[in-house]
Amino acid sequence: MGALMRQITYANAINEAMSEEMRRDGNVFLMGEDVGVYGGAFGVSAGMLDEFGAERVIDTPISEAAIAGTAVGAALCGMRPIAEMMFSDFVTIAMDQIVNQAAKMRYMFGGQVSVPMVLRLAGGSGTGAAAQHSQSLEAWFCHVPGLKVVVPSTPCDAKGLLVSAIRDDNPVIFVEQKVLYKETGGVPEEEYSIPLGKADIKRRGSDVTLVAYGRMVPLCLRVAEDFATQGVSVEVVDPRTLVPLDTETLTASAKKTGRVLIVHEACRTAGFGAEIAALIAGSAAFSRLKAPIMRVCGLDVPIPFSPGLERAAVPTPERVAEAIRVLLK
Amino acid sequence: MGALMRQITYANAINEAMSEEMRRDGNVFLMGEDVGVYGGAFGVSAGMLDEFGAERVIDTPISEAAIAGTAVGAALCGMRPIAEMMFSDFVTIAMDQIVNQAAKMRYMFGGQVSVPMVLRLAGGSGTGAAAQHSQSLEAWFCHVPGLKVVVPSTPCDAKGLLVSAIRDDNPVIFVEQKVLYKETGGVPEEEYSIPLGKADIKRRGSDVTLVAYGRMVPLCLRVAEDFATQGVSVEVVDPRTLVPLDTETLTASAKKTGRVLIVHEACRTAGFGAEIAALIAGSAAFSRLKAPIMRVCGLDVPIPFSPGLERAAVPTPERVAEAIRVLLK
Amino acid sequence: MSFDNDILKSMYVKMLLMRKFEEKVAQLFSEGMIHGTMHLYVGEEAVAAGVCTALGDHDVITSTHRGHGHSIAKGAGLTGLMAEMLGREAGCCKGRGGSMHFADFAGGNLGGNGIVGGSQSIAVGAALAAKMKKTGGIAVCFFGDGAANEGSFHEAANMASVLKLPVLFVCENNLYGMSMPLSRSMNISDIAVRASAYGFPGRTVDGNDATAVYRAAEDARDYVKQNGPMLLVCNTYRISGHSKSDTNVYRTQREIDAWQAKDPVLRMAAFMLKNGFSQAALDEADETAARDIESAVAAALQSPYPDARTVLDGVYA
Amino acid sequence: MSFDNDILKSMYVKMLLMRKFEEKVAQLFSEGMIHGTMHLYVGEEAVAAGVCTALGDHDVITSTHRGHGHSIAKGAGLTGLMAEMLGREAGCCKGRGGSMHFADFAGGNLGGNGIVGGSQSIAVGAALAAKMKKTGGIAVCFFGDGAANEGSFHEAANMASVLKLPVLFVCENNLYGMSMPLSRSMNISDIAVRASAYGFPGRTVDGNDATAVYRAAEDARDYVKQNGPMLLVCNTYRISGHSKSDTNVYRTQREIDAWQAKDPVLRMAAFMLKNGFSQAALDEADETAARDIESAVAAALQSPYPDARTVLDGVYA
Ligand SMILES: Cc1ncc(C[n+]2csc(CCOP(=O)(O)OP(=O)(O)O)c2C)c(N)n1
Ligand SMILES: Cc1ncc(C[n+]2csc(CCOP(=O)(O)OP(=O)(O)O)c2C)c(N)n1
Ligand SMILES: [Mg+2]
Ligand SMILES: [Mg+2]
Repeated sequence: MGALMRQITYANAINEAMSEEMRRDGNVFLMGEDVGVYGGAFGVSAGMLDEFGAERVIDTPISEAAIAGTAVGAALCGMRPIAEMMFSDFVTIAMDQIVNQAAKMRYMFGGQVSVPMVLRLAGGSGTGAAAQHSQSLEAWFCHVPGLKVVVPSTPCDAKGLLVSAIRDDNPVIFVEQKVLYKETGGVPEEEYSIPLGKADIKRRGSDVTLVAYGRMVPLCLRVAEDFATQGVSVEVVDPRTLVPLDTETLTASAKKTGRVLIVHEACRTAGFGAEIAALIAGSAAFSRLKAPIMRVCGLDVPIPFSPGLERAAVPTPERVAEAIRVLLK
Repeated sequence: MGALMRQITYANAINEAMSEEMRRDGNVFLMGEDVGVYGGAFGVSAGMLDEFGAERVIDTPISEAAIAGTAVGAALCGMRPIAEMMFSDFVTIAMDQIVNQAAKMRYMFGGQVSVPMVLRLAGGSGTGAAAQHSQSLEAWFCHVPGLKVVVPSTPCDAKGLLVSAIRDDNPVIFVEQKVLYKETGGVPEEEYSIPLGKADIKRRGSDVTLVAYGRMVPLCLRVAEDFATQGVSVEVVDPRTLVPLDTETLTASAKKTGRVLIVHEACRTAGFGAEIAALIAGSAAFSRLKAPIMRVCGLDVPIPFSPGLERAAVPTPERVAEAIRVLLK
Repeated sequence: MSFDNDILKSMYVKMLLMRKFEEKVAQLFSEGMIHGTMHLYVGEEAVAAGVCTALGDHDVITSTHRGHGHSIAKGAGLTGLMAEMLGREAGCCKGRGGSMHFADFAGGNLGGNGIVGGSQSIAVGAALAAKMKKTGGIAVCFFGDGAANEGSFHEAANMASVLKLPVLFVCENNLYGMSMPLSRSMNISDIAVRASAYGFPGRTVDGNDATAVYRAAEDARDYVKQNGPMLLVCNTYRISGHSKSDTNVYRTQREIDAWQAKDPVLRMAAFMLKNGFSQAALDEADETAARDIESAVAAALQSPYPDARTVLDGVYA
Repeated sequence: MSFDNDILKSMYVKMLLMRKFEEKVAQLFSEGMIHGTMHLYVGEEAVAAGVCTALGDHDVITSTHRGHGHSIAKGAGLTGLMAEMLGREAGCCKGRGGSMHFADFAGGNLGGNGIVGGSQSIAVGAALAAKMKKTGGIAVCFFGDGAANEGSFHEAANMASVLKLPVLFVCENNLYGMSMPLSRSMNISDIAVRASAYGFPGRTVDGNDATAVYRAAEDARDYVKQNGPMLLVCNTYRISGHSKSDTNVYRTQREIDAWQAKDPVLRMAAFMLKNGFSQAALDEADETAARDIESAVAAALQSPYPDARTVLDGVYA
């Protein structure tokens, strides 16, 4: 991104994507808890009520199942809802509507209909919100055919991918990263979109491949810089969308470096990193691997409240660096 | 199992485990929809209402979230509830209680309490019940620290593992296989239990390791027999409990044969097979592998109704056999 | 009160088709031609017939696991439905859905649902779309007495109320949710009371009387268009077992017989005879319906099973 | 009506402790000593004090995200609570839970809940256990006006009703769920109406009057023990912002001021003065409470942060 590009926050980038699409398409609207005058719990929809009015920026009662279901019904009838779950953890209440309804309707009804909706989830730890407000649940949705799953790591990606998600004719789970909301990054002034299903090589390298998404991308990039000073060339691949997944870019990188480390904040067991590892272990890249595929993930523990524990529960730069050193041995 | 052992169905085995534990421990009880006079949608609790009465075999309204939550509350207060979700798909309505409450309470409350409960889910396809009544969702629960996850493949395992699940002080997700309910197998007369976290090598072999659980175990055993006639020795390892997972037995088998095929009915992407593949690819067994790790799983598709499509959506003996042939090449 | 003859006829034909459709599928099931299970609507036909006949072109419905009647009443093609039961490519859902997932988006049926309560908030969303798009249509949500205990009902009813959306909640109270009698699944006897928790009206009607249901639905539709949601409880009875695996241990044959005597199809026929229709006209309707079902079966059986190689097609748009 | 002096005193002390506890944590938060967020109960103290003082030893409560007051009223140790706020090992949850997850199982507090509505069916389960174990206790479920719109409320209320369980649902109606005023989150003005949907009684009380809450809770407890569930709605107001990130854009300062004038702690003090307590006695209670909080803070600050190496301990029993 050019040095002259304007810098805006991840939250603003999401706001811009929603607002631009709402200007462009009268069928797009936003609904959720406190998305109106409050502007969303994290300020993501600030100002949107003023611009679009209460008919298109809809504050709902605290009823996550009905929020999701209302979005599904509206999508079936020609609208393009964006529904927000204030914290991703609350999606546990809305799983039927997402998994049994939205994801399956197109197939189950023989292609009669599509369900163009976006469910925005604020995910992840790092804010001291503890076990019920800090989860990273993207792997669940990746395991549900019919859904697409996006986890952006930068303001630029967040905006471009959300535009595509809104325009997509399928239900898209858009997992935002709470701790990135206030982070800034370069975002083009002009309209753009980023296609779903295309990984982005955030840093090119030749010795080892780091696959990371969401807030783990900036963390991995920092670690990669450190290694660069030691003469180790680390490639950082950000899949950006987990479903559909750009397996080609991932396996190409694995083939090139022969060493793969997967990093995500979600807890390790049955996390999406397992899928990435399994894909590589089952691919043509397998024979080019010089070391076992490693994962640095969140620990298998509910996110604790106390700050030191909370930090220890998710990947740290130290754990990532240590894994790289093991891989290089 | 000895030839003289009595043969009972998978459903009866589950019934016996519940009944025996309810006789043994006054704190154990069963609740769910139609578990009483109806005997459960699949007849699993037939006769239990007569023996234990309506106070301990509790028919509930159609309220899955409250079924799970009531079980959690009762468990917190010294009971040992067994709660049934008639079809595993309905657990989507109860996810908050399982994921945010049951799984996290012990840790989140600093060890003050335990949540000894069993949630029984009837899972899987094969009955023509279509997209919303046929899912295999075990991977979700494996991704939630604090839960244990069991998927028995035989009547004997079902009984012995359910006894352990009921006696366990943690919330256990017990995924039953609808198409196995009427299958019979040898089950000891005398009381026994099978510890959670111990894999069972259902068939010993030396050329290739099949890791399979649930209804895929009998399928894989049949395929293994076929290969035996062709002089190929197939080992079939049934982890039985996915969390805790007996990684030792799995990696030992992988080391021994050097060829690993993972088979499950759940759809492939982000299924539990990915975790098993990732574990092996990240373990000391990695360097002993003679071929990429393969998976034969359910396709990434909602389970279709039409019988031919339904069969095509999940692993067939042909697909398993084909994968074995690829591995042996 | 006088009744338009075309409306009577239309309702009667729908009821005949529902009954004969299900008699046929029960037979095909027992012959091993139909896979899986099914939830028959026998005894409840007056509800779907009465409600759907009162609807207009822009109105949509959401249906349930017991949705054959809703589909027929809302006008879906019989061949598509029969072929769907049989798992054929010509099915309304190309054989992918089956009995619980009949849908006809062109005709305003947003689909059956295998999840009890699963469609309640979907109807709310459909009503929201109607409001935003100013179609003038309403959304009708069919659901059972058992489904009224799902949290989804509460959330959907409240959401529709505060957003003032044109949703007509139609509770088909057949006195049981599977084996659970109403008297044990809730501590109220009139489900319509629940509407007051959301600040909208609830009304109860004899669900075995198609004309009463029709009038109530007509009134309710007018109300809903102007004012937002309403609950219409139709008291009826499921004559068939819950599903194909039901052995009716939870109720008495006497009770079933008593309701059989109130068969809504016979009742409708009697009403029509009293209101100027001839027996010959009714007989003709009966024969036509029987023929329609037979030709639907014949056409459906012509259709091939889906090609297994297409199993992955159509997951995504 | 006369009131037992010990009860009055006990309620007043609880309210003072709640208020001072939260003043203290707000201060510690602004000093950067507390991580995360918190939901203050300022203005609502009469509810927890009134209800919990009416409870017996075998009674248990489930709490919410706004649970400091419930914990204190149910008698949890102050050091454990303060240490929990501070994320210390001496916290009631060893620093693992934080503000939203105060729990004291020994004292009958089954824990706060970060999920709005998350504890409603848990209370039902606790009541089921009490019934099965014949403890004679009841389960009290605190929840907000906003939580009354979650499906979990509906399911829990109905389940408790049909199983005839001793659950007292206490709705703390503070007129807002975050930024959403009651008037926009439901189309009824008296939440107690909702009880009728489940066939049990609902009653509304002035939630800023601790004595009124106490008497209502006492009556409700008797009722619940004999008959099964009941809903008690306590009308009150949240003086503080919803959480630490709230800038109060959704309400007027005037409204806040008007409720501030009805401060339940001052009101309780006035009542006590009228009922034979001296100003000196009140002052002493105030000072004692302040000292108790200070010493809780001091003790809590003595406690170390949990050792990061123990992060994995205690996930499983
Ligand atoms: C969420 C969910 N829970 C349970 C079931 C199993 N089930 C299917 S139909 C049924 C009874 C439904 O009762 P009601 O709503 O009264 O409808 P009816 O069958 O009487 O028409 C049950 C329990 C289901 N399909 N979905
Ligand atoms: C399931 C769920 N949805 C949303 C939230 C976010 N949230 C936390 S408190 C709150 C408002 C709750 O309102 P109410 O129940 O009235 O309780 P109050 O905060 O007013 O005490 C919201 C929306 C949550 N924590 N859990
Ligand atoms: Mg019913
Ligand atoms: Mg409130």
